[in-house]
Amino acid sequence: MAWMTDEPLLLDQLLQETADDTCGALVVFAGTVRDHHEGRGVSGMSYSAYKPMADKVLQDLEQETLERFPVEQCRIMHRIGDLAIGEASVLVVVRSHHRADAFDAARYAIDTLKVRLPVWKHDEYTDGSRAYQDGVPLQTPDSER
Amino acid sequence: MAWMTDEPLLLDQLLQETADDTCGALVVFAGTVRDHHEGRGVSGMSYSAYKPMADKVLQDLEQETLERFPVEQCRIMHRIGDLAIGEASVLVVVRSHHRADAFDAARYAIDTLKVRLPVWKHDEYTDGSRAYQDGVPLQTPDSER
Amino acid sequence: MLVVEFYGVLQQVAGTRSMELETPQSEQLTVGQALELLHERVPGLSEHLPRVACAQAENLVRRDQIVDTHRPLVLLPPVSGGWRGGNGLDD
Amino acid sequence: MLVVEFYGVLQQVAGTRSMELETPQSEQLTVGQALELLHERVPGLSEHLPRVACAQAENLVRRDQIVDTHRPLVLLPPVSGGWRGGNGLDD
Repeated sequence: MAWMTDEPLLLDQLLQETADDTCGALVVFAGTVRDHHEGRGVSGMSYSAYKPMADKVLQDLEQETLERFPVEQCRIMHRIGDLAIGEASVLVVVRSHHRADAFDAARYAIDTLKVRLPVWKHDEYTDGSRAYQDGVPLQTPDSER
Repeated sequence: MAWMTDEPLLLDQLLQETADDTCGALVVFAGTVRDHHEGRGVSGMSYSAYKPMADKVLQDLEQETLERFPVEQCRIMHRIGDLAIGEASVLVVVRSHHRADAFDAARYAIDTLKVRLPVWKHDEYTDGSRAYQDGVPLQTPDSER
Repeated sequence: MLVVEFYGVLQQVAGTRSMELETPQSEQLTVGQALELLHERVPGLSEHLPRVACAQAENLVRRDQIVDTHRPLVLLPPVSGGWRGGNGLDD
Repeated sequence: MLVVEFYGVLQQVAGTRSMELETPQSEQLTVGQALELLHERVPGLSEHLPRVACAQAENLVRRDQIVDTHRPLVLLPPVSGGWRGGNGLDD
Protein backbone atom coordinates (compact mmCIF):
# COMPACT_ATOMS: atom_id res chain seq x y z
CA MET A 1 0.00 0.00 0.00
CA ALA A 2 1.10 3.56 -0.66
CA TRP A 3 0.35 6.73 1.30
CA MET A 4 2.41 9.52 -0.27
CA THR A 5 2.78 9.33 -4.04
CA ASP A 6 3.93 11.45 -6.94
CA GLU A 7 1.56 9.63 -9.29
CA PRO A 8 -2.02 10.84 -9.89
CA LEU A 9 -4.33 9.60 -7.13
CA LEU A 10 -6.64 6.84 -8.34
CA LEU A 11 -9.96 6.63 -6.52
CA ASP A 12 -10.80 3.31 -8.17
CA GLN A 13 -7.67 1.79 -6.69
CA LEU A 14 -8.62 2.83 -3.14
CA LEU A 15 -12.20 1.64 -3.66
CA GLN A 16 -10.85 -1.77 -4.66
CA GLU A 17 -8.39 -1.88 -1.75
CA THR A 18 -11.22 -1.14 0.71
CA ALA A 19 -13.92 -3.37 -0.85
CA ASP A 20 -15.86 -4.93 2.03
CA ASP A 21 -19.16 -6.77 1.60
CA THR A 22 -20.05 -6.27 5.26
CA CYS A 23 -20.20 -2.48 4.79
CA GLY A 24 -23.17 -0.60 3.39
CA ALA A 25 -21.82 2.94 3.63
CA LEU A 26 -18.94 4.52 1.73
CA VAL A 27 -17.75 8.11 2.16
CA VAL A 28 -15.02 9.64 0.03
CA PHE A 29 -13.38 13.00 0.56
CA ALA A 30 -11.14 14.46 -2.12
CA GLY A 31 -9.28 17.75 -2.09
CA THR A 32 -8.79 19.08 -5.61
CA VAL A 33 -6.69 21.95 -6.96
CA ARG A 34 -8.76 25.08 -7.48
CA ASP A 35 -8.16 27.69 -10.15
CA HIS A 36 -7.96 30.59 -7.70
CA HIS A 37 -6.71 31.48 -4.23
CA GLU A 38 -7.62 34.63 -2.34
CA GLY A 39 -8.66 36.38 -5.52
CA ARG A 40 -5.61 35.42 -7.56
CA GLY A 41 -5.65 33.09 -10.54
CA VAL A 42 -3.85 29.80 -9.91
CA SER A 43 -2.28 27.91 -12.81
CA GLY A 44 -0.99 24.95 -10.87
CA MET A 45 0.78 23.93 -7.71
CA SER A 46 3.21 21.52 -6.20
CA TYR A 47 3.40 19.70 -2.89
CA SER A 48 6.64 18.83 -1.19
CA ALA A 49 6.80 16.51 1.81
CA TYR A 50 9.15 15.29 4.49
CA LYS A 51 8.61 11.78 3.29
CA PRO A 52 10.26 9.72 6.10
CA MET A 53 7.62 11.09 8.46
CA ALA A 54 4.70 11.63 6.08
CA ASP A 55 4.12 7.98 5.15
CA LYS A 56 4.09 7.04 8.81
CA VAL A 57 1.70 9.86 9.75
CA LEU A 58 -0.88 8.67 7.20
CA GLN A 59 -0.48 5.03 8.14
CA ASP A 60 -0.91 5.89 11.83
CA LEU A 61 -3.89 8.15 11.08
CA GLU A 62 -5.66 5.33 9.24
CA GLN A 63 -5.18 3.09 12.29
CA GLU A 64 -6.28 5.81 14.68
CA THR A 65 -9.43 6.47 12.63
CA LEU A 66 -10.28 2.76 12.66
CA GLU A 67 -9.83 2.69 16.44
CA ARG A 68 -11.74 5.88 17.25
CA PHE A 69 -14.77 5.26 15.04
CA PRO A 70 -16.87 2.15 14.36
CA VAL A 71 -15.71 1.97 10.75
CA GLU A 72 -14.29 -1.06 8.96
CA GLN A 73 -12.04 0.48 6.33
CA CYS A 74 -9.98 3.66 6.11
CA ARG A 75 -7.43 4.57 3.44
CA ILE A 76 -5.70 7.89 2.94
CA MET A 77 -3.36 8.96 0.15
CA HIS A 78 -1.70 12.31 -0.49
CA ARG A 79 -0.13 13.50 -3.71
CA ILE A 80 3.27 15.19 -3.95
CA GLY A 81 4.96 16.89 -6.91
CA ASP A 82 3.30 19.02 -9.56
CA LEU A 83 -0.51 19.10 -9.79
CA ALA A 84 -2.73 20.61 -12.45
CA ILE A 85 -6.03 22.39 -11.79
CA GLY A 86 -8.75 19.88 -10.91
CA GLU A 87 -6.36 17.11 -9.87
CA ALA A 88 -6.77 15.52 -6.45
CA SER A 89 -4.22 16.39 -3.76
CA VAL A 90 -5.67 14.04 -1.17
CA LEU A 91 -8.12 11.12 -1.00
CA VAL A 92 -9.82 9.75 2.10
CA VAL A 93 -11.95 6.59 1.75
CA VAL A 94 -13.99 5.21 4.65
CA ARG A 95 -16.39 2.28 4.73
CA SER A 96 -18.68 1.40 7.64
CA HIS A 97 -21.93 -0.23 8.63
CA HIS A 98 -23.62 3.05 9.62
CA ARG A 99 -23.49 6.05 7.37
CA ALA A 100 -23.12 8.59 10.18
CA ASP A 101 -19.92 6.87 11.31
CA ALA A 102 -18.43 6.99 7.82
CA PHE A 103 -19.10 10.74 7.58
CA ASP A 104 -17.68 11.40 11.06
CA ALA A 105 -14.58 9.29 10.46
CA ALA A 106 -13.78 10.81 7.05
CA ARG A 107 -14.14 14.27 8.50
CA TYR A 108 -11.88 13.43 11.42
CA ALA A 109 -9.25 11.98 9.10
CA ILE A 110 -9.06 15.02 6.83
CA ASP A 111 -9.21 17.50 9.74
CA THR A 112 -6.40 15.70 11.54
CA LEU A 113 -4.30 15.21 8.42
CA LYS A 114 -4.17 18.96 8.01
CA VAL A 115 -2.33 19.49 11.30
CA ARG A 116 -0.15 16.40 11.31
CA LEU A 117 1.07 15.74 7.79
CA PRO A 118 4.44 17.36 6.97
CA VAL A 119 3.64 18.63 3.46
CA TRP A 120 3.90 22.10 1.95
CA LYS A 121 1.92 23.65 -0.84
CA HIS A 122 3.62 25.89 -3.36
CA ASP A 123 1.20 27.81 -5.58
CA GLU A 124 1.92 28.91 -9.13
CA TYR A 125 -0.14 31.96 -10.05
CA THR A 126 -1.33 32.90 -13.51
CA ASP A 127 0.84 36.04 -13.32
CA GLY A 128 3.91 33.78 -13.19
CA SER A 129 4.73 34.28 -9.51
CA ARG A 130 4.99 31.48 -6.99
CA ALA A 131 4.43 31.38 -3.26
CA TYR A 132 4.36 28.98 -0.36
CA GLN A 133 1.05 29.13 1.44
CA ASP A 134 1.21 29.71 5.15
CA GLY A 135 -0.08 26.82 7.20
CA VAL A 136 -0.64 25.48 10.68
CA PRO A 137 2.15 24.49 13.08
CA LEU A 138 2.74 20.76 12.96
CA GLN A 139 1.11 18.74 15.71
CA THR A 140 1.53 15.19 16.91
CA PRO A 141 -1.05 12.90 18.49
CA ASP A 142 0.58 13.78 21.84
CA SER A 143 0.70 17.54 21.44
CA GLU A 144 -2.97 17.80 20.52
CA ARG A 145 -4.40 16.56 23.75
CA MET B 1 -29.00 13.77 -16.86
CA ALA B 2 -30.45 10.72 -15.17
CA TRP B 3 -31.63 10.25 -11.58
CA MET B 4 -33.23 6.82 -11.36
CA THR B 5 -31.56 4.13 -13.45
CA ASP B 6 -31.56 0.38 -13.88
CA GLU B 7 -27.95 0.46 -15.08
CA PRO B 8 -25.01 0.14 -12.65
CA LEU B 9 -24.21 3.50 -11.06
CA LEU B 10 -21.00 4.99 -12.43
CA LEU B 11 -19.14 7.25 -10.03
CA ASP B 12 -16.78 8.44 -12.76
CA GLN B 13 -19.73 9.70 -14.75
CA LEU B 14 -21.01 11.81 -11.85
CA LEU B 15 -17.51 13.10 -11.14
CA GLN B 16 -17.26 14.26 -14.74
CA GLU B 17 -20.74 15.82 -14.72
CA THR B 18 -19.87 17.81 -11.59
CA ALA B 19 -16.30 18.80 -12.56
CA ASP B 20 -15.78 22.38 -11.32
CA ASP B 21 -12.39 24.10 -11.17
CA THR B 22 -13.66 26.63 -8.63
CA CYS B 23 -14.23 23.87 -6.05
CA GLY B 24 -11.55 22.39 -3.84
CA ALA B 25 -13.66 19.93 -1.88
CA LEU B 26 -15.44 16.82 -3.08
CA VAL B 27 -17.54 14.51 -0.91
CA VAL B 28 -19.09 11.29 -2.19
CA PHE B 29 -21.55 9.08 -0.37
CA ALA B 30 -22.39 5.65 -1.73
CA GLY B 31 -24.75 3.09 -0.30
CA THR B 32 -23.70 -0.43 -1.22
CA VAL B 33 -25.45 -3.78 -0.89
CA ARG B 34 -24.29 -5.67 2.18
CA ASP B 35 -24.05 -9.42 2.50
CA HIS B 36 -26.19 -9.58 5.63
CA HIS B 37 -29.22 -7.96 7.24
CA GLU B 38 -30.24 -8.42 10.86
CA GLY B 39 -28.24 -11.59 11.17
CA ARG B 40 -29.45 -13.18 7.93
CA GLY B 41 -27.28 -13.79 4.89
CA VAL B 42 -28.27 -11.67 1.90
CA SER B 43 -27.60 -12.95 -1.61
CA GLY B 44 -28.90 -9.94 -3.51
CA MET B 45 -31.72 -7.45 -3.65
CA SER B 46 -33.87 -5.42 -5.93
CA TYR B 47 -35.25 -1.89 -5.77
CA SER B 48 -38.57 -0.93 -7.26
CA ALA B 49 -39.65 2.70 -7.60
CA TYR B 50 -42.63 4.86 -8.41
CA LYS B 51 -40.70 6.39 -11.24
CA PRO B 52 -42.94 9.34 -12.23
CA MET B 53 -42.32 10.83 -8.78
CA ALA B 54 -38.85 9.46 -8.02
CA ASP B 55 -37.00 11.29 -10.79
CA LYS B 56 -38.60 14.54 -9.73
CA VAL B 57 -37.82 13.99 -6.04
CA LEU B 58 -34.12 13.56 -6.76
CA GLN B 59 -33.99 16.49 -9.15
CA ASP B 60 -35.75 18.71 -6.57
CA LEU B 61 -33.49 17.45 -3.77
CA GLU B 62 -30.39 18.39 -5.77
CA GLN B 63 -31.76 21.91 -6.19
CA GLU B 64 -32.78 22.17 -2.55
CA THR B 65 -29.32 21.04 -1.41
CA LEU B 66 -27.70 23.66 -3.65
CA GLU B 67 -29.97 26.33 -2.15
CA ARG B 68 -29.63 25.34 1.50
CA PHE B 69 -25.86 24.89 1.58
CA PRO B 70 -23.02 26.92 0.08
CA VAL B 71 -22.09 24.15 -2.33
CA GLU B 72 -21.58 24.46 -6.08
CA GLN B 73 -22.47 21.01 -7.36
CA CYS B 74 -24.84 18.28 -6.24
CA ARG B 75 -25.79 15.14 -8.12
CA ILE B 76 -27.79 12.19 -6.86
CA MET B 77 -28.56 8.91 -8.60
CA HIS B 78 -30.44 5.86 -7.35
CA ARG B 79 -30.38 2.38 -8.80
CA ILE B 80 -33.47 0.27 -9.46
CA GLY B 81 -33.77 -3.36 -10.48
CA ASP B 82 -31.60 -6.26 -9.35
CA LEU B 83 -28.38 -5.51 -7.45
CA ALA B 84 -25.58 -7.86 -6.46
CA ILE B 85 -23.64 -7.72 -3.17
CA GLY B 86 -21.22 -4.78 -3.18
CA GLU B 87 -23.02 -2.84 -5.91
CA ALA B 88 -24.04 0.76 -5.23
CA SER B 89 -27.73 1.50 -4.65
CA VAL B 90 -27.26 5.26 -4.38
CA LEU B 91 -24.60 7.87 -5.14
CA VAL B 92 -24.45 11.42 -3.80
CA VAL B 93 -21.72 13.73 -5.15
CA VAL B 94 -21.18 17.23 -3.75
CA ARG B 95 -18.52 19.80 -4.60
CA SER B 96 -17.90 23.02 -2.69
CA HIS B 97 -15.32 25.60 -1.73
CA HIS B 98 -15.27 24.62 1.95
CA ARG B 99 -14.98 21.03 2.98
CA ALA B 100 -17.35 21.30 5.95
CA ASP B 101 -20.13 22.44 3.60
CA ALA B 102 -19.60 19.47 1.29
CA PHE B 103 -19.86 17.05 4.22
CA ASP B 104 -22.97 18.76 5.61
CA ALA B 105 -24.69 18.93 2.22
CA ALA B 106 -23.98 15.29 1.32
CA ARG B 107 -25.29 14.18 4.67
CA TYR B 108 -28.44 16.27 4.28
CA ALA B 109 -29.05 14.88 0.80
CA ILE B 110 -28.81 11.23 1.82
CA ASP B 111 -30.79 11.76 5.05
CA THR B 112 -33.57 13.52 3.15
CA LEU B 113 -33.59 11.07 0.26
CA LYS B 114 -34.40 8.30 2.70
CA VAL B 115 -37.74 9.87 3.69
CA ARG B 116 -38.76 11.34 0.34
CA LEU B 117 -37.80 8.93 -2.41
CA PRO B 118 -40.56 6.45 -3.35
CA VAL B 119 -38.43 3.30 -3.68
CA TRP B 120 -38.74 -0.08 -2.02
CA LYS B 121 -36.09 -2.60 -1.20
CA HIS B 122 -36.75 -6.30 -1.65
CA ASP B 123 -34.12 -8.53 -0.08
CA GLU B 124 -33.19 -11.98 -1.32
CA TYR B 125 -31.81 -14.11 1.48
CA THR B 126 -29.28 -16.91 1.16
CA ASP B 127 -31.97 -19.34 2.40
CA GLY B 128 -33.99 -18.56 -0.74
CA SER B 129 -36.66 -16.42 0.91
CA ARG B 130 -37.45 -12.86 -0.05
CA ALA B 131 -38.86 -9.95 1.93
CA TYR B 132 -39.68 -6.30 1.59
CA GLN B 133 -37.92 -4.28 4.23
CA ASP B 134 -40.10 -2.03 6.28
CA GLY B 135 -39.34 1.64 5.84
CA VAL B 136 -40.31 5.15 6.80
CA PRO B 137 -43.59 6.81 5.78
CA LEU B 138 -43.07 9.00 2.75
CA GLN B 139 -42.60 12.70 3.44
CA THR B 140 -42.69 15.76 1.23
CA PRO B 141 -40.78 19.02 1.66
CA ASP B 142 -44.03 20.49 3.04
CA SER B 143 -44.89 17.73 5.46
CA GLU B 144 -41.47 17.77 7.10
CA ARG B 145 -41.61 21.27 8.52
CA MET C 1 -64.37 3.81 -11.77
CA LEU C 2 -60.92 4.50 -10.32
CA VAL C 3 -57.68 2.66 -11.06
CA VAL C 4 -55.62 2.00 -7.92
CA GLU C 5 -51.94 1.12 -8.25
CA PHE C 6 -49.87 -0.64 -5.59
CA TYR C 7 -46.15 -0.39 -4.90
CA GLY C 8 -43.71 -2.24 -2.70
CA VAL C 9 -45.12 -4.59 -0.10
CA LEU C 10 -48.67 -3.52 -1.04
CA GLN C 11 -48.37 -5.50 -4.27
CA GLN C 12 -47.73 -8.57 -2.17
CA VAL C 13 -50.61 -7.85 0.23
CA ALA C 14 -53.10 -6.97 -2.52
CA GLY C 15 -51.84 -9.74 -4.76
CA THR C 16 -51.82 -7.44 -7.77
CA ARG C 17 -50.10 -4.33 -9.15
CA SER C 18 -53.38 -2.52 -9.81
CA MET C 19 -57.12 -2.92 -9.64
CA GLU C 20 -60.25 -1.10 -10.73
CA LEU C 21 -62.41 0.24 -7.97
CA GLU C 22 -66.13 0.88 -8.41
CA THR C 23 -66.89 4.43 -7.34
CA PRO C 24 -70.22 6.24 -6.86
CA GLN C 25 -71.37 7.84 -10.13
CA SER C 26 -71.55 11.61 -10.48
CA GLU C 27 -70.13 12.37 -7.07
CA GLN C 28 -66.79 13.78 -6.02
CA LEU C 29 -64.61 11.47 -4.00
CA THR C 30 -61.79 12.40 -1.60
CA VAL C 31 -58.60 10.34 -1.35
CA GLY C 32 -59.70 9.28 2.13
CA GLN C 33 -63.06 8.07 0.83
CA ALA C 34 -61.35 6.14 -1.97
CA LEU C 35 -59.13 4.42 0.59
CA GLU C 36 -62.22 3.41 2.57
CA LEU C 37 -63.76 1.83 -0.54
CA LEU C 38 -60.48 0.05 -1.18
CA HIS C 39 -60.34 -1.19 2.41
CA GLU C 40 -63.80 -2.79 2.03
CA ARG C 41 -62.59 -4.54 -1.11
CA VAL C 42 -59.21 -5.67 0.29
CA PRO C 43 -59.47 -5.96 4.09
CA GLY C 44 -55.90 -7.25 4.30
CA LEU C 45 -54.64 -3.72 3.63
CA SER C 46 -55.99 -2.40 6.93
CA GLU C 47 -52.75 -2.32 8.88
CA HIS C 48 -50.90 -0.72 5.95
CA LEU C 49 -53.30 2.06 4.98
CA PRO C 50 -52.54 4.40 7.92
CA ARG C 51 -48.86 4.62 6.83
CA VAL C 52 -49.52 4.81 3.10
CA ALA C 53 -48.88 7.96 1.07
CA CYS C 54 -50.99 8.59 -2.02
CA ALA C 55 -49.97 10.11 -5.32
CA GLN C 56 -51.47 11.03 -8.64
CA ALA C 57 -48.98 11.42 -11.46
CA GLU C 58 -45.83 12.94 -9.90
CA ASN C 59 -47.59 14.64 -6.97
CA LEU C 60 -48.50 13.46 -3.50
CA VAL C 61 -52.16 14.04 -2.62
CA ARG C 62 -53.58 14.54 0.88
CA ARG C 63 -56.48 12.47 2.19
CA ASP C 64 -58.84 15.46 2.07
CA GLN C 65 -58.11 16.20 -1.59
CA ILE C 66 -60.50 15.29 -4.40
CA VAL C 67 -59.39 12.33 -6.51
CA ASP C 68 -58.97 12.83 -10.24
CA THR C 69 -60.70 9.63 -11.39
CA HIS C 70 -59.13 9.91 -14.85
CA ARG C 71 -55.74 9.06 -13.38
CA PRO C 72 -54.59 6.14 -11.24
CA LEU C 73 -54.50 6.66 -7.48
CA VAL C 74 -51.05 5.41 -6.52
CA LEU C 75 -50.48 3.87 -3.07
CA LEU C 76 -46.95 4.24 -1.72
CA PRO C 77 -46.03 2.30 1.44
CA PRO C 78 -43.17 3.35 3.75
CA VAL C 79 -40.02 3.80 1.67
CA SER C 80 -36.64 2.09 2.05
CA GLY C 81 -34.40 3.85 -0.42
CA GLY C 82 -30.86 5.05 -0.16
CA TRP C 83 -29.38 2.58 2.14
CA ARG C 84 -30.24 0.57 5.19
CA GLY C 85 -27.71 0.56 8.00
CA GLY C 86 -26.45 -1.99 10.44
CA ASN C 87 -29.36 -2.09 12.82
CA GLY C 88 -32.52 -1.16 11.04
CA LEU C 89 -34.45 1.84 10.00
CA ASP C 90 -32.68 4.99 10.96
CA ASP C 91 -29.16 4.45 9.93
CA MET D 1 29.00 19.17 13.21
CA LEU D 2 25.26 18.89 12.64
CA VAL D 3 23.43 18.71 9.31
CA VAL D 4 20.29 20.85 9.26
CA GLU D 5 17.63 20.23 6.60
CA PHE D 6 15.00 22.76 5.53
CA TYR D 7 11.53 22.12 4.14
CA GLY D 8 8.85 24.29 2.59
CA VAL D 9 9.26 28.05 2.86
CA LEU D 10 12.39 27.57 5.00
CA GLN D 11 14.30 26.44 1.89
CA GLN D 12 13.44 29.79 0.35
CA VAL D 13 14.39 31.77 3.45
CA ALA D 14 17.64 29.88 4.07
CA GLY D 15 18.44 29.76 0.36
CA THR D 16 19.38 26.08 0.60
CA ARG D 17 17.92 22.66 1.33
CA SER D 18 20.52 21.86 3.98
CA MET D 19 23.58 23.20 5.69
CA GLU D 20 26.27 22.03 8.07
CA LEU D 21 26.29 23.72 11.42
CA GLU D 22 29.42 23.94 13.57
CA THR D 23 28.62 22.62 17.02
CA PRO D 24 30.67 22.66 20.25
CA GLN D 25 32.91 19.58 20.46
CA SER D 26 32.28 16.94 23.10
CA GLU D 27 29.20 18.52 24.52
CA GLN D 28 25.58 17.48 24.32
CA LEU D 29 23.30 19.86 22.50
CA THR D 30 19.54 20.25 22.86
CA VAL D 31 17.30 20.94 19.88
CA GLY D 32 16.68 24.41 21.30
CA GLN D 33 20.41 25.13 21.51
CA ALA D 34 20.90 23.90 17.95
CA LEU D 35 18.18 26.30 16.79
CA GLU D 36 19.95 29.17 18.57
CA LEU D 37 23.19 28.35 16.76
CA LEU D 38 21.25 28.19 13.49
CA HIS D 39 19.62 31.53 14.22
CA GLU D 40 23.04 33.19 14.65
CA ARG D 41 24.11 31.74 11.30
CA VAL D 42 20.86 32.62 9.42
CA PRO D 43 19.22 35.62 11.13
CA GLY D 44 16.46 35.69 8.48
CA LEU D 45 14.93 32.58 10.09
CA SER D 46 14.03 34.46 13.27
CA GLU D 47 10.35 34.97 12.57
CA HIS D 48 9.95 31.36 11.43
CA LEU D 49 11.73 29.48 14.20
CA PRO D 50 9.01 29.87 16.87
CA ARG D 51 6.50 28.00 14.65
CA VAL D 52 8.93 25.37 13.36
CA ALA D 53 8.65 21.71 14.34
CA CYS D 54 11.83 19.62 14.42
CA ALA D 55 12.32 16.01 13.46
CA GLN D 56 15.03 13.41 13.32
CA ALA D 57 14.32 10.49 11.02
CA GLU D 58 10.55 9.83 11.26
CA ASN D 59 10.09 11.28 14.75
CA LEU D 60 9.35 14.76 16.00
CA VAL D 61 11.77 15.98 18.67
CA ARG D 62 11.02 18.53 21.38
CA ARG D 63 13.22 21.55 22.01
CA ASP D 64 14.51 20.15 25.29
CA GLN D 65 15.60 16.85 23.75
CA ILE D 66 19.23 16.05 22.98
CA VAL D 67 20.12 16.15 19.28
CA ASP D 68 21.58 13.04 17.69
CA THR D 69 24.37 14.74 15.74
CA HIS D 70 24.78 11.67 13.52
CA ARG D 71 21.45 12.39 11.85
CA PRO D 72 20.12 15.52 10.16
CA LEU D 73 18.00 17.86 12.26
CA VAL D 74 14.98 18.46 10.05
CA LEU D 75 13.11 21.80 10.27
CA LEU D 76 9.41 21.62 9.39
CA PRO D 77 7.51 24.91 9.01
CA PRO D 78 3.71 25.15 9.40
CA VAL D 79 2.09 22.57 7.14
CA SER D 80 -0.45 23.07 4.37
CA GLY D 81 -1.50 19.59 3.32
CA GLY D 82 -4.83 18.12 2.51
CA TRP D 83 -6.62 20.99 1.04
CA ARG D 84 -6.96 24.72 1.50
CA GLY D 85 -10.48 26.09 1.53
CA GLY D 86 -12.09 29.19 0.15
CA ASN D 87 -10.89 31.71 2.66
CA GLY D 88 -7.66 30.63 4.16
CA LEU D 89 -6.27 28.44 6.82
CA ASP D 90 -9.00 26.66 8.63
CA ASP D 91 -11.21 25.34 5.94
